[in-house]
Amino acid sequence: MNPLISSFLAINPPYWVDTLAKIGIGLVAVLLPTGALVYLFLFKMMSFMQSRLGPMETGPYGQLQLLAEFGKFLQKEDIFPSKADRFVFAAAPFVVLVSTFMLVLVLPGGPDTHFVDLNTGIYFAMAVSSVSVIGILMAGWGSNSKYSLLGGIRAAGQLIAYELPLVLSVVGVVIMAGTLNMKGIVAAQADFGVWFIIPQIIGFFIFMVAVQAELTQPPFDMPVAESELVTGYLTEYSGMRFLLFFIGEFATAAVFSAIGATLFLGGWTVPFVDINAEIMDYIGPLVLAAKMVFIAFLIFWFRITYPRFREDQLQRLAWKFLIPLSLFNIVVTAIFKVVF
Amino acid sequence: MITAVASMVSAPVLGAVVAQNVFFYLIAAVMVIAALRVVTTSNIVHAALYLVVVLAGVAAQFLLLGAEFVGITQVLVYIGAVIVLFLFGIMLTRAKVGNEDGLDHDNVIPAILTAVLLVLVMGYAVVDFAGDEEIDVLGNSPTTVEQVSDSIFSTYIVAFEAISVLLLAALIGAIVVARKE
Amino acid sequence: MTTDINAEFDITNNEQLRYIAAQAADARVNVELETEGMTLNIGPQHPATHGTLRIVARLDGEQVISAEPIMGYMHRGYEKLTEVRTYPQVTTLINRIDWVGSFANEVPFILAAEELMEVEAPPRAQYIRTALFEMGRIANIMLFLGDMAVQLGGVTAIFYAFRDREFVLNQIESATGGRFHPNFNRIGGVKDDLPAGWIKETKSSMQKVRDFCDEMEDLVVGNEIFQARCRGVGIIPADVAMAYGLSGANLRGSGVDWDLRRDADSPLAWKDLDWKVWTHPDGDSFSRYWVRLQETREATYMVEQLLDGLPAGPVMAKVPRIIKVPAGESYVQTENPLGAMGYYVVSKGELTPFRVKIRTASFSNMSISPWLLEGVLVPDIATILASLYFILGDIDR
Amino acid sequence: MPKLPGMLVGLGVTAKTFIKTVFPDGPLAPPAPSKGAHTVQYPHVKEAPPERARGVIALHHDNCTACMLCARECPDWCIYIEGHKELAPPRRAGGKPRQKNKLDRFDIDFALCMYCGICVEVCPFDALFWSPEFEFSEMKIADLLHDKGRLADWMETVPEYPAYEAGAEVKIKKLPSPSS
Amino acid sequence: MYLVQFLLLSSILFCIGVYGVLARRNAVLVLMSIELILNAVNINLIAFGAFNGAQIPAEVFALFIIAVAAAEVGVGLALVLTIYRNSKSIDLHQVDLLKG
Repeated sequence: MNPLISSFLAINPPYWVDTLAKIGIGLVAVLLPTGALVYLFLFKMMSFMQSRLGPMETGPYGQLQLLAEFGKFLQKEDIFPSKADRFVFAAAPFVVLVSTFMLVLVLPGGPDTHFVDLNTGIYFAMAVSSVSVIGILMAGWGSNSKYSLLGGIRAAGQLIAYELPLVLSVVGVVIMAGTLNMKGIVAAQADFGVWFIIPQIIGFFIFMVAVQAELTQPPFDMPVAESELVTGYLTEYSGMRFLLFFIGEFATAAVFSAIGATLFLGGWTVPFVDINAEIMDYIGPLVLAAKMVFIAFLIFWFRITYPRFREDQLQRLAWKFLIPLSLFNIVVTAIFKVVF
Repeated sequence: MITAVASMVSAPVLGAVVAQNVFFYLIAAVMVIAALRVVTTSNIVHAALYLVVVLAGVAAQFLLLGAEFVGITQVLVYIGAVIVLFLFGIMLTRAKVGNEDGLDHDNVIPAILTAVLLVLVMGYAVVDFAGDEEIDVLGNSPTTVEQVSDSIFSTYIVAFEAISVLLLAALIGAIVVARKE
Repeated sequence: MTTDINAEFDITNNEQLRYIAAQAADARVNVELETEGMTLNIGPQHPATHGTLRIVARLDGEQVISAEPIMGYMHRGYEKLTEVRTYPQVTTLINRIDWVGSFANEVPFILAAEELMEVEAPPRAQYIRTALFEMGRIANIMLFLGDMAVQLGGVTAIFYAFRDREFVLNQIESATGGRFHPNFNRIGGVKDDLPAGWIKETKSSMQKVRDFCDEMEDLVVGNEIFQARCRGVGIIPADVAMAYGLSGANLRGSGVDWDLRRDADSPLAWKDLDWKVWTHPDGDSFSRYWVRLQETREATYMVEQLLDGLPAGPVMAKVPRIIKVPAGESYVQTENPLGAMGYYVVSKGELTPFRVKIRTASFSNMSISPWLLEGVLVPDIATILASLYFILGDIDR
Repeated sequence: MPKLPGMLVGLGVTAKTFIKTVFPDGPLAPPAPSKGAHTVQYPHVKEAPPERARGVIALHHDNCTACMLCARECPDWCIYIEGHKELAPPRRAGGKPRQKNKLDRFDIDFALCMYCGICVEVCPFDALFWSPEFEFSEMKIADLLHDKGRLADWMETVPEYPAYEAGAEVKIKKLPSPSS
Repeated sequence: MYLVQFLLLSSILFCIGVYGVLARRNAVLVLMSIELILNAVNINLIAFGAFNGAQIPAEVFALFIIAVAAAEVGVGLALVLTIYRNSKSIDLHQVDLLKG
């Protein structure tokens, strides 16, 4: 019943202790990969790809740069534009963050290592990921700035447009696995023999494109396009609230990478090891983290290399290319599922 | 929060019923207050955001009743799509920050009277009809997606097809109406 | 029914007026969903304007109805300042006009003054001038090649541009002493001869520039997203380009084969070189980028030819120590990195010029923007402004 | 061979730069990004500017006669000179005492200076020199006014004039010997 | 838990929705009030389903209602946009072209 604690400590704590422990572990599970991604990819890989070193002064190889940035943002003034809608403006980053934190809940790290084992795991993830749109619209509208409003509306249009290919790309995996449960999907990949990235390569491609768009990373970063809208819906934010948006963005990148790893790269499993072995509860999260880093590497590689689309081109790509392709993928997958 | 509730639903732990009642009243209170703000606030965007609270509360109530799939669909469709559509509509027509006049009719007394009378009549009827009927939530096994989908694609297949056609018609209709000649 | 227009439209009826206004707006912009209009101030502080330029854009949705550039936030009054500076001092000021390709700013002024004084720099000086002129062009346009990508969201190109531009700037610095403000031209020649080993290093840095151009072709030009963003955006037909007085790569990007290095009679060494003027017939943002990329590569070959054929001899003609330019007037323009730049120098025979009129390329190039920005989308503003490639100092001087 | 999509080629460019930066000595050698990167960790590592670089102006006292030519030719008039005449002992024994311009004040305001080099160029007595030294930023703008002594200190950092490229007809100048 | 809890909550939400439909004159706000009414109905359905043990049909119906509501909002907002375009206002008082 209380798998997280009971499996590690062999005790059966009361419900509230387990919940508190889950919240604490959830915080760590979101913030630690986020920091790792920012350091690894945004600070270091991006720098190396641009022939420079990145942060080097804070700590060995700049490892403490993130803490320094954190401290810097904390001590900045929390500026409210004078005609902003204060409540909406203040609440927006939290809405985005809540969406991110709820995403991580359904991720399984091992046969018994999970927060909740929802029957409708991946469906839940898709649903709560769409909540962040509200936060972004709130930020865009509440700032009472034209750049913010344009950015917010762009973001919302983009997120709606890419929600659909994202969900549809997952459908192929769900058809193959025959379940919406995340653990079930992992188990199905173990049963199938190869990870779903091989049979679902089209789905993986659509998933990666859609995730890139969901995260508003280049080439889909029009909502925060610096050369057009200054920084879009983030224009008026400063200090703590900007930091929350920042964490939200990279935490979502981490979580989506982990979801991608679970759906397409076999989650916590490693080849030739029984997926239900006791040991997987302990090394499973690490395996998942490694796979997550691989997918995040792809995401950030695209981010660093590509220029951005225009808004209408993005919509055209989503509606005229990705959605038909994903429908085709679903049909083909379904036919194979029925025939074989 | 919702997942905590959800895990309780599947948990035959002593005291879960008490916790469920506590959560019900908490969520219900928030929902009623938010719903009142939806119909009384003088800021359209605030109304839409309060509506988000109500809809999230509805989703939570669904989870409390063990309807996991419907609850998540509620989040996906309502919060992810319908509210965003609302906000889009508001921002496309007017995006003023701050309160606006003229959102209400000049004379709201009849409306208040209607609503209060209605709630009194319905409340009486409801209490009279189901005063002490208990829902055995813990006795019901939570429904799975398989059950729902089996039901949709066998018993309710005609209704499902009709809904599909309706959605398609609505899609085309919305485009035709909103498009400029 | 009689057609009395005043009877049909009651100008005191607000609803009718609103309807008429709405219809007029419809006629102006053809959009699918009509929404509230919006005035967007792009600048004076905005990443797309790289400087203090302000563009007042009237938007309908994301479409620009009208855009008006407002210049002059950075006006420094160089034309007036030159009237109280002696001729050698003027050189110091004017290489701050287009600050990224600054060597080229000095040359037309010096040529104009030389024309008035009837001196001509010795051939070695002309070769050195031309080589540094072309290196200034390379340093300038490399920045554009990276910056345009960054305006379109690709952050990496600008880092490559700055990385490899450094090699060129180092060479300019080791020859002239100044990275950005060389102040190397003198009336009658150049200040100093080249230091030993400079030619070899410059050739290797030219090779690095060519590598950079290849990299840009792979990273930016070949990228489908970049092409989708640039092709067909901001098309300037050749006749419009000429009517607005565009020059430089903006003109050649519209297919007009006009280059002052070849077409004007200049004492500089271009006439001795074997090179090609690149043009592109499309006239869109992509063709402007492409033309500049080719010109950069062409310029590296020109520098190598100049260094190979560097004649021996002095670098300074005989000029008096105190320069007094005889009375008269002259106008010289050269093909600068940004386009045609000209100095109209009027002298009354004193230590200082009587009047200097500076024709800068960016000012004319910018003047087409209201025509060009009408009806484009907001993201295309960044594309078009970047592809026109203006330097704020060159606009406002 | 069919042409690769441009987007893949672009990914290749960044990947190549990544490898070149992290493994400057080939993929088998241990990674050394600080060698492969083109940037320099400034306060720890300093770039050597070329000899001709116009960093800061150095003053050789002995040569200066306070003739004010530099102060007059300066485009933004950032040089301040004060001097007085005094009698120096005669060069030959028994000769008349010479009249000499003695330098009281020689300040350059580097907050105003445009680093154009006209003063160095016009100095008829070779008293001013360019030094490539560039680290003289100050917290207060007033401290950027370098006085006579500070300008003289820069003399140590002035490099010898470099040789010229083949075919040059300009004479290589010599630095004055350090003043006693 | 008692059935009446859910029924009372749903009837309160329903009446708030009715009040909104009657009292508001902004078209978007009226649409929102209709959403409140639909959600009240959905709570009722699920509660009765849980009460009767007929969860599956109740859930299916709730899903259908959600789908219909989405379609309704889509068409409704399209209409609002058209009204706005024609009269530059979404005040339902001004939309009286049919009044004659």
